[in-house]
Amino acid sequence: MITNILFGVGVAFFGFVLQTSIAGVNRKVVGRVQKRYGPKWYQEFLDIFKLLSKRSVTHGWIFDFGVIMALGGIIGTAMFMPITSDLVAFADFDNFFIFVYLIAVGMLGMAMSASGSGNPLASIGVMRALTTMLAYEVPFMIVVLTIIKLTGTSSVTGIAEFQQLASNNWFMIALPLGGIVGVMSLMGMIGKKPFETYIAPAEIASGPMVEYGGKQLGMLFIMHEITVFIEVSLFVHLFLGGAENVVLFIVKYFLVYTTLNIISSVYGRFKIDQVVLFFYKWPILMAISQAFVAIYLGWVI
Amino acid sequence: MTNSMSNVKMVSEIIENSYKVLKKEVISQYQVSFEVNKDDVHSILTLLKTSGWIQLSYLSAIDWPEENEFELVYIVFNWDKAVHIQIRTRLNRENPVMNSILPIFPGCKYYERETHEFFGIKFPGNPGHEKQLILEEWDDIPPLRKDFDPRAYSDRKFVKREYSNDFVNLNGEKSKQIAREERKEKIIKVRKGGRK
Amino acid sequence: MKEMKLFLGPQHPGMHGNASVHMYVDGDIIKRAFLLPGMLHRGFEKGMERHSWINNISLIPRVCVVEPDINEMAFAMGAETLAGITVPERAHYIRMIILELARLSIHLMSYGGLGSPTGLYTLMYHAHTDRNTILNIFEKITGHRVYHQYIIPGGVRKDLPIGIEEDIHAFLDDLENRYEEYRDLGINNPTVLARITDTIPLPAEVVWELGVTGIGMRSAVNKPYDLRKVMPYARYDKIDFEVPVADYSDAKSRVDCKLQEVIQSISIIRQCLKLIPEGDVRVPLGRGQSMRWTIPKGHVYSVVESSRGEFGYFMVSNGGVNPYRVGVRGASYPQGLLGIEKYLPGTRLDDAALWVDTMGVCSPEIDR
Amino acid sequence: MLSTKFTKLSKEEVDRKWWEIGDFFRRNSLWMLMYCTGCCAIELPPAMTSAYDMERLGMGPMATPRQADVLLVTGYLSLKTLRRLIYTYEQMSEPKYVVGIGSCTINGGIYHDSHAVINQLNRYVPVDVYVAGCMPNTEAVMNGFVDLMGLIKTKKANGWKDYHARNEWYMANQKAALGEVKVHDEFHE
Repeated sequence: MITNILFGVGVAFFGFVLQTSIAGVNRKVVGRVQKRYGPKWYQEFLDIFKLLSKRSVTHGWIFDFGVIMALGGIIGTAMFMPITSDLVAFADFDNFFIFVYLIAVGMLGMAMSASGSGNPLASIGVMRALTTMLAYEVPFMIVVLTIIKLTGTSSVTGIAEFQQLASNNWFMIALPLGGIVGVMSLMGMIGKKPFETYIAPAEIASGPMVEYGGKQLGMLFIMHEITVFIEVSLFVHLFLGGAENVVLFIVKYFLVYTTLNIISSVYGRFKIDQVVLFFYKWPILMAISQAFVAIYLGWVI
Repeated sequence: MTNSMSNVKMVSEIIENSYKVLKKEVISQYQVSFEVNKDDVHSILTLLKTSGWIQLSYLSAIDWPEENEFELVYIVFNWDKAVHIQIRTRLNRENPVMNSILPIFPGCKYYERETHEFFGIKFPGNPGHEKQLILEEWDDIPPLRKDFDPRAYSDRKFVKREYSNDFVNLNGEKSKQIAREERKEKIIKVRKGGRK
Repeated sequence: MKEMKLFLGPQHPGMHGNASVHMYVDGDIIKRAFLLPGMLHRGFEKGMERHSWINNISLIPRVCVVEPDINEMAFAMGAETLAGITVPERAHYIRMIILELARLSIHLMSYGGLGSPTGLYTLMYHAHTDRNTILNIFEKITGHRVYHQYIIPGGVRKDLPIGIEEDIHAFLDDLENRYEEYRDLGINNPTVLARITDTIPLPAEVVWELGVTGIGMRSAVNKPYDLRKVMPYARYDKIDFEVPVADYSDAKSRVDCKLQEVIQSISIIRQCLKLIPEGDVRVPLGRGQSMRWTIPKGHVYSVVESSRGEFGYFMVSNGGVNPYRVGVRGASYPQGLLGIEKYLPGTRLDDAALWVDTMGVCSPEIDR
Repeated sequence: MLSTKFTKLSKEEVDRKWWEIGDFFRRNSLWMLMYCTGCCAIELPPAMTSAYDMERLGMGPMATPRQADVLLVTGYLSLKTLRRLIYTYEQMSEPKYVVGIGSCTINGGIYHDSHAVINQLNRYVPVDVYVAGCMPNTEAVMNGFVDLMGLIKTKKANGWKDYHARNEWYMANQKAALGEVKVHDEFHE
């Protein structure tokens, strides 16, 4: 048990280091899109440690407790994340629904803390974040439930291993419409433009984070990095066939994240009602038709 | 393109036929100014608005303390017949009041408020024109009046930076001023034949 | 539901310059909005009364920070009208080149500024880089990047440097080549289009009421009401150019007009470089006593078409060394103060920054 | 041969070492506040964007004062702005630094005799680095930031400590210039 927990914390730490380095590299990539050099690749680490080295102010205990709850909840979620099919901390508990429920703890912690700051912009940001969540979760869930129906298991490693069998394609290819929906939802999940509405610096001054500074912001940054790690690796496992070894995992992870970043760098951001309309229009239609085609007609490539 | 000089002539006819013009200046082919009585301003502006000068470009005041008067300036513009018209009028400086032209040109709202703030001219009929717009917690006479001295105000309120010496020589070279003074001393010394 | 008060500025990434929009919102919808100006008030009009006509040349560019050259032009034109100076032909063309380069630079800046409220930062990076090239050209011509103090009463300060034509042509060619790319990145981008189409329309009837000029007006009333056409100054009457117009003024058509003006400005600069004659660039003001240069008595209101509309200087001379009174009509005064008060209510919180950007609200010229 | 003996450091020593480590991170990741207080802010977009690319130095714009490390006072400060600037400065989390850009922050510059513009910034908030010029080139602005990094490295950027130590003096100056520091926004509406 102890070894399992230690291993899980190790996974969370691995996720943090991996995502932070890749985010740093991605800042350079986006910099090249914008005709400039971009920062050092380890700039994200410097930023986070700088924030942790600063003094911070508090706005009451809910404000502080929410941040700790968010970080703890996310680390707890990341502990269940498989890296390859063999590298799993809790071998039988890597169920998809565990992630769905546990990740909500972190999100709620952040929402609670942001509302505790008392800044109206933060509450608007939280409201927008929850609305966005409501928008992207529905099509994503439909697609994932289709996958679960097809594979007959809701274990993330089980789904990954199913795709690694010689007779099966990755679900990105097997369910092309569903794959596209997955990419769109992933962009919404990790807050990339055009679905960045709840951060929106020019409108609501970075939304939920508006009152954070110093150590709390640093912890939120760590939380954000681990959240992105969870969401992108879920995508890798569910749609891209998981990974046989760690190197392959890192390569797939890097490709997914960089592609999303490059797409995101040439788009503006939607308004919040446009986000909801967008997700409830094409992605949900595509997801439903994909489910129908795959489950009732059995047409899987 | 219509002949712009004829536009100026047309404007002059419109105004001079019906109102008493104290002074008329044709400044350029696109601009003409009329100085009129205070009571005529509203009806002239209404007349101009109906004859096409529908844009209020500028509204402000000039302070003439020697004559104990404020001069109000209204500038209107017509985009089809390109002539800027200045309508100027004089107010008493002691109790400057001018009825607002808000019903004629709604765009004057903030111009009048600003003029009140900077000159102290009252515009009855413009709600809220007495609130401050640009300045905040101002504690002196309106700043654009001629008898307001910004330097004195600044000296009183804001501390100037004091320089113990006029410059700092970073390179270790002698400055020109010191070199000049040394040269002068040397010349005097030579002139006096080495005596002190 | 209870109204909540939010601030857009003075410290806010969506605000251009140092001004504050106070918004009372209900959910995301703005119920009431006000602009709080005055944070850039420096007492300019008072300061100008305290300096001589020539000293003022160094003061005036600082009225509007992003577009200093129109100030110099308006001031110089007013002083010339009062003093009856005829400017040499070459100076007129140099002035036009400078003014149009400045117009290019501010249009690029404002088009890049569209990136901030819509979140398209790549556009901002590209546009600001091109603007920086213009600033470098300005540095070669005038010696300064931003505040040039180049257009003075009686002409321009000195002649164009040798070989600057190649630099300008190279930049214009580059910009023209990438013009379509710019449109695709910004105004043709589906996500940006979703944000700017039908955003904060400005009806044609109220343009007059507010006194809005410039692109905001032209895109509403569908007529070429541009001071360069209506009452040509410098030598704009000898240049062949069009004024882009539209019949429905939302954020999209305003940005579209701006981009079309970029093309027109490029063509104007090209024509100027072709037509520019040889000769003097300034007439001397008095003999060796320009610091004591006086101007005959008079009131003059001199106007220049800026990127935001009619920009005017009301100048009064009493025959002395100093101007007696200088009043500045900021081009964005109507759309900044009245426009925000009348047109933001009813729109969404997200659109406030778009109004500030597309109408070109420039706070330094409101505050002075 | 190096001694492997463990010598116990005093508490001050430990604090100092931690502080130096923190300084390394702080100087390599300076987040500035996007607050354009005056006209020198027009030289910041070239510095931020591709032409000079401030992000190479680890600098970036931040949306709110809580998140920022550096407050850029870009040019003249009218009284109205000074009120809001003091609010902003006090909201920032420590350690915080102030860069005064332009001559106006040093001695009032071209507006030295204006009725609305203060003359000397460091009487109201502590300033770590000044960049002179009206307006300074982008290179000068960037150089100012590099100077600030050097000052942090040599532990000379202590303005925020000074604001604690001489708080009464700063408060008295603010009061003398402003009358009342509190912002009353209601008067406008």
